[in-house]
Amino acid sequence: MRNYSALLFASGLAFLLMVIAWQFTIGGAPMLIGNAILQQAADELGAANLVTSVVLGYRGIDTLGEIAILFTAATATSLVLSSISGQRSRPAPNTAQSGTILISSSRLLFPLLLTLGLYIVLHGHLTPGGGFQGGVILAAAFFLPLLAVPGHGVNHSGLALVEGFSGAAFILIGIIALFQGNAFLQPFMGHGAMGSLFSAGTLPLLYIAVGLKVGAELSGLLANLAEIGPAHPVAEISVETQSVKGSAHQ
Amino acid sequence: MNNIAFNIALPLLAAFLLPVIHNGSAKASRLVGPFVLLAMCWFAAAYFIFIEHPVALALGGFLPPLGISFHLDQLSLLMAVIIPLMLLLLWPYTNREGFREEALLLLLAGASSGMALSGDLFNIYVFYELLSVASFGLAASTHNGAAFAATFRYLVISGLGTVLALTGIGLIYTQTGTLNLAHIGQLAAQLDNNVGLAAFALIVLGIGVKAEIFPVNGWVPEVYATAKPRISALLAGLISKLAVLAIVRLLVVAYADTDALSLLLVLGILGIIWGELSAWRAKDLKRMFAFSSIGQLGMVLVAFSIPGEAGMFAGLAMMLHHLLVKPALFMLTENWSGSISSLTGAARQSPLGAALFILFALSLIGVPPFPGFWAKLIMVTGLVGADDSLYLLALGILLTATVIEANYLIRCAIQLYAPADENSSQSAKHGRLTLSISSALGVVLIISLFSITPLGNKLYQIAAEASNRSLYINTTLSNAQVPALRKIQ
Amino acid sequence: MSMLDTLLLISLLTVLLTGLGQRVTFIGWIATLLLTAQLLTLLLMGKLGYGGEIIDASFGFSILGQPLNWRYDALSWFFALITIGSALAGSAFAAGAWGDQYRKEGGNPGLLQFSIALNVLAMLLLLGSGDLLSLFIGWELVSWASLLLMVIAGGRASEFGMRYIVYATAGAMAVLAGLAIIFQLTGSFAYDDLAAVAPALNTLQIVTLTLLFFFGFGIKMGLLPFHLWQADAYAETPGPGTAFLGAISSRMGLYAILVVIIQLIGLVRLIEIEIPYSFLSLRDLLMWVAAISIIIPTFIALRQSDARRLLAWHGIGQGGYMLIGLLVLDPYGSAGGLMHVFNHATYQAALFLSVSAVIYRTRTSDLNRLGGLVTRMPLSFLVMLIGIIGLAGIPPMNGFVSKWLVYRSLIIEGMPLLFVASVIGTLGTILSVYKLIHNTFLGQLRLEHEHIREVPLSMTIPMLVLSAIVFITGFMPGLVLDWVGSAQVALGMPQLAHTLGGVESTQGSLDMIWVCSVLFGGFAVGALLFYSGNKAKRVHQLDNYAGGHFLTADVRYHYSDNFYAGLMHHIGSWYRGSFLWLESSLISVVSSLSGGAQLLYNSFHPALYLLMAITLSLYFFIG
Amino acid sequence: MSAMELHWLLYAAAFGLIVIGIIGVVTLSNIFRIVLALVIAEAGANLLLVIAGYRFDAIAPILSGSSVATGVMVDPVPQAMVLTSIVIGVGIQALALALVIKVYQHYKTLDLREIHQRLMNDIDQESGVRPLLSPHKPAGKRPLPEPQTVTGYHDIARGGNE
Repeated sequence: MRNYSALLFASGLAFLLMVIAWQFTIGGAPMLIGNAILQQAADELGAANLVTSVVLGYRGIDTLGEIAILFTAATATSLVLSSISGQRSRPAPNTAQSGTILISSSRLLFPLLLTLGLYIVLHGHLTPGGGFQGGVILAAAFFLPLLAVPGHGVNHSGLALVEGFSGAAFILIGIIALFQGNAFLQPFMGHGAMGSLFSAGTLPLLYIAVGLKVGAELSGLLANLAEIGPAHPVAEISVETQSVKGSAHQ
Repeated sequence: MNNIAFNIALPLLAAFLLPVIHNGSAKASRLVGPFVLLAMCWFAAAYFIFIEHPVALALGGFLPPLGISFHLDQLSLLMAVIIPLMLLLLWPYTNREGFREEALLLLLAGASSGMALSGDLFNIYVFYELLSVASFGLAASTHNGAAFAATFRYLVISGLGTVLALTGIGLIYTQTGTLNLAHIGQLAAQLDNNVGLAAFALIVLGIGVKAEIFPVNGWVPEVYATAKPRISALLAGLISKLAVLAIVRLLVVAYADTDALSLLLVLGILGIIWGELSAWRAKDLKRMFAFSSIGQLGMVLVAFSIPGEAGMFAGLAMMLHHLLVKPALFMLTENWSGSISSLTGAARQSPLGAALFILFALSLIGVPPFPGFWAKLIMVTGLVGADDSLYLLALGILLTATVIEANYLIRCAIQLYAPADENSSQSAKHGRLTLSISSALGVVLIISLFSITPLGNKLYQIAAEASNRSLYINTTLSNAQVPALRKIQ
Repeated sequence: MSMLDTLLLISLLTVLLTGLGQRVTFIGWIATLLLTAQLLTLLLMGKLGYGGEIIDASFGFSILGQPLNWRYDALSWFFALITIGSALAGSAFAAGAWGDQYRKEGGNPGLLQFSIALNVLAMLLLLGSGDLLSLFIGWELVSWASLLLMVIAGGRASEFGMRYIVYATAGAMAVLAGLAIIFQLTGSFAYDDLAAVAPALNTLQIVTLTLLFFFGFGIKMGLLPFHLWQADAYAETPGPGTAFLGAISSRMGLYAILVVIIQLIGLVRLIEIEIPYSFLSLRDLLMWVAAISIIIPTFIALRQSDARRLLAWHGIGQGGYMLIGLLVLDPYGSAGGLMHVFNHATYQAALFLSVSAVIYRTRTSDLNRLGGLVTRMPLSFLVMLIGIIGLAGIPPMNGFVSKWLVYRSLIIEGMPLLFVASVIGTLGTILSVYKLIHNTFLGQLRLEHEHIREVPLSMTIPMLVLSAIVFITGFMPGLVLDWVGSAQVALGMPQLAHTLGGVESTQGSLDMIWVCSVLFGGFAVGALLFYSGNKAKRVHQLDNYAGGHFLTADVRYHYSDNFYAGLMHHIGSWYRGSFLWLESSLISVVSSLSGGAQLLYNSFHPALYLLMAITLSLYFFIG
Repeated sequence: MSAMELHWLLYAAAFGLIVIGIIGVVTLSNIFRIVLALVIAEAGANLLLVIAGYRFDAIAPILSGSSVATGVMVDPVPQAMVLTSIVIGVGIQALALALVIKVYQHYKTLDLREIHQRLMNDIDQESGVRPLLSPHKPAGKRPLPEPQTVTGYHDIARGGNE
């Protein structure tokens, strides 16, 4: 019954959304500010990647909010996952099940991923990519050992330091801009040569902060989720999923 | 030395560093939060008092509509002052559990300030999300199964709401090609069509999840029943108002003369009916207040849907009154969490608590001469003045709902003063902190009772400014300033 | 600083002192003293009662641009006199022995005095209101202050208080809606603006406003069908409080109707408005509501077996007389209605106090468990006797005069059906007050009451003073008619020409001094015959015979259970409790709606409603 | 494929994803799958944002060397927005998963229906209100509720008037 009404309303929604789509002007949106940014961004910010100009320049506050959301999610997650006593049953590293190949290749991949991640972070203002993308790769680098060896410890206090200071660095760069006589988060330190590594003022610095922040947050998040412990293994959940699926047909 | 960006930057910075400070010195970390909130309060108040407004500040140094601008008029600055004050009041001073909750509260403070001040649609959305995530964490901080389940359900509704709001923003962007509210307002003619209105509906229902708009408020009773009273007070009192304000801004600037008003009106009417009826039958205080706050927010929505200044005035009056009363009532549930029938004789154990309950209940019902009455009077005259049969229907429903509200609130009050029997719970005494929070709000209520006229005049001025669409657009698009650090004389 | 300021200040002082001195044992006397001071201040303003200038309060507020003013005219003064007088009687009654016993039983006499003082203050503010907004504020203050008085007894009283406040809020909300409409029409809450605009209003607006205000204010009067709350709530209030509430509180509705509907909107407009498909005008409809409010509560009173409830039901019925008289809009009717407010307050307070005295001694007000107290409590008996004669509207007490005026005006104005209705009401009144006095004071004395005594002086004096007023104003109604005449002038109605003894007019005259002289002459002849015969022999009250048989004291021969069984055999089937049924079905409707509303929040899938809402609101715009 | 057809396809895909996601959230009862459905819906919204800035035959907004655009570029603003909203989505999903795990730890089930039932019972119990009888039939392996007297319904009938 519930499913039928849900489907009914959802099909109504789909129909209405299609009606909306029908009324769009063909050929894309007006791009009012988009065009203006395409014209001005290079002069104002000196970053070859215009998306970066938008992310860190024109909409820098959004980005601040965004890393704050990641931080909030990580904090909330650890708040949720921490039991009241503060004790977390961290399992001992279990290398027996992993096997040599897995462990060695994860060790092999670690520096590669680290390098790639840093590269992408550093070239965020020049090429596709940037702090977020690079940060995710960094997180993957740190998460890989955890996948290979369940129970592999993660240095949470270290992560907290990185999290805190990279986020603080982002804001502090913004505040320094203020003391330079600019607006909050306004890029400064000159434009440099367009397309070179040291260009676009503080944008690369901001991106480094973002990259570190995202990397630390994500690895923290993933590690938190992974450390729930063997008392409640993922396997059990998936078994339960099966049985629920079975009962749904009854 | 002042810059409104500090109101965002400082709490976020403090939250980022709080774990680090906590590792260093737990005691120092406990001081950070209140200090930052005080500073925020000062910055906002300084803008309110010393600096000419309304003004639009291009926060990142890029003039609107390209960059993000903050719109500082009396309304947004008022909210920016109220937010840290409210958080200071509801701060977990006796919290021994750790720094995470404090960090979340700081993030909440930053996000709320951002939502109140921002003049950019997507920026509002980002802060709204920040606010959501922080509130999920806070709602789950009770650490029991019920709280987790309730928060999960809250998160699912909220997440879908996010998707809808994002879709709405996308639609607006496809129609206008801009994100700045003032710029959108300038292009409002392009939005007065199916697509534009659909975008409005999507945003209203998306953000409305936090604003407890009917019917997307299924999470309200369960979250408020499981969260700590402090958190419920914060969510019902402050956060819901910010979401409402975001909707109202969009309404005033871009959809002032469209069907959007009637959508809000209809949703508001339904909210009143549903909320008050449900509250009538609630058997414990927490859920009663939860339902009643749904009803109250319905009233706020109805008030805002009155066209013109009258609507803004009525809406602000109702909103600020609820902002004051509901947190106090929620705080009183701290030790009155049992069923209402077990509260028999609780007035003996906590006489001040019971007296405060009566005070706030009377004001909520709208008994003269309490401030709630004046808010309701403004709203009622506004509704009659709108001169439309739908608004008269809303008036009838509002008044009937008040009768129902009086019924359940006074029923509780009488229960509190009834002689104790074997049913009554043994520990209905309030903690000192709880009582002082509620008393502080009570004192504010009583002070405002004696200064209704200046408050009303000020509020009318604020409302007139906030409902002035061309002023908003001109301020942002013609007079935006790049805010360097500035000294206050 | 005007006299009005002084009055309100003393009243405020009374509230503060009684509020602070809850634990002081002689708080009752302080309250009595302060109320006396209020009465004196009011008497110093006595020129108002004889056509003096309106007295303005020197303070005034302006809230949100709306001025709030207070002023007293003859009408306010008249009502204020009754208010303070009945409060003083109640307060004095409660101050002495009654209060001590109340405290011993776990009550808090200080709280009672505080509530009475608070009620007085609220009513004085309401009576002085100089614009609609202050009228509404005063109205709400009175409503909530009486709630306090009703619920202080606890227990069942709070249940009835709860019911009261729901009715009262509903009424207040109707008034609020009316106010908002007026504000929309005139742009202010001032009386003058409304009076200026009223003639230009169209029929729909008049009807809407009248019905809203009549509903709102009528609830407080207990007009049908909103009468259910009153008797229970009043009856459960502690004795002196009941006297006060019964005497004046429900008259506040009448006062507001007088000011808003009769004075400002204008009765003439109501007479012009015909109700489609009927012979009635809007005014006639209101009069019939009043008439039905006389008959039904009176006959409900007939069935009560609790003395307080019986009286409380009569309070509703007598309100109908006042309203009907005022709605006639001729000198006789309006004078009768206004005078009845005064008269009713005096005898109703006396009656309630006398019942309280009985309760004080016997601990019960159950009419089936009393009887024969006349020899034990002769003064209380006297008070009740005078009171019920007044209530029934029989000469020589004051109730007769006012009812006579109302009847007279109904006859003069050619409303025979309403006249018959009022007379039927009086019939029921006579029957039920006889039940009251018979079952309480006459008949067989119960054994357990053999040793009780008259109540102490602190209680008898207020009762006796009230009874004296009942008699004197019946003997010389001109005293009250002076004030009533001024009030009529203040309301803009034609004044009734009167003398000290009554009315002297070509349309009908009444001289109570003559009536009383004849009546007492008759009594004197009877007494002469009785005492000259000297055949009476005094026996003990329990020394009884019936049919030659000696009756022991424990045999029940007193006919009090199922009183009026014969009458009830005929009219009993008319008592259907339809209004109770209406009320409970309303509660059930709200309850089931509420259950339905909660279903939404018990739905196990949180997001389904979001989906529905989004689809429907998109359809709202696109479809 | 013409520009028009492509646009249509893209919008249809975006709205389709949103609708599919919403249907998933509303009809599924396994809370883990609900989270996944939410992800799908979010993907749809993000796609909508991206195509809001899309132009047929345009290039990515990255300048090569010179500070002047060499051809038609797509709108960079929606791209930045999508970047933001993706990250927001990640945060919410992580939190959702943490909650799923916690809920599972406490209630030992992933069935939304049962979780809701338990949640309501817990709330009722904590607030000292007698839980009402379940309006749903028992499903799956759920243990039957404790036998209860029907007096619970009298409470409803009397409603708030007690």
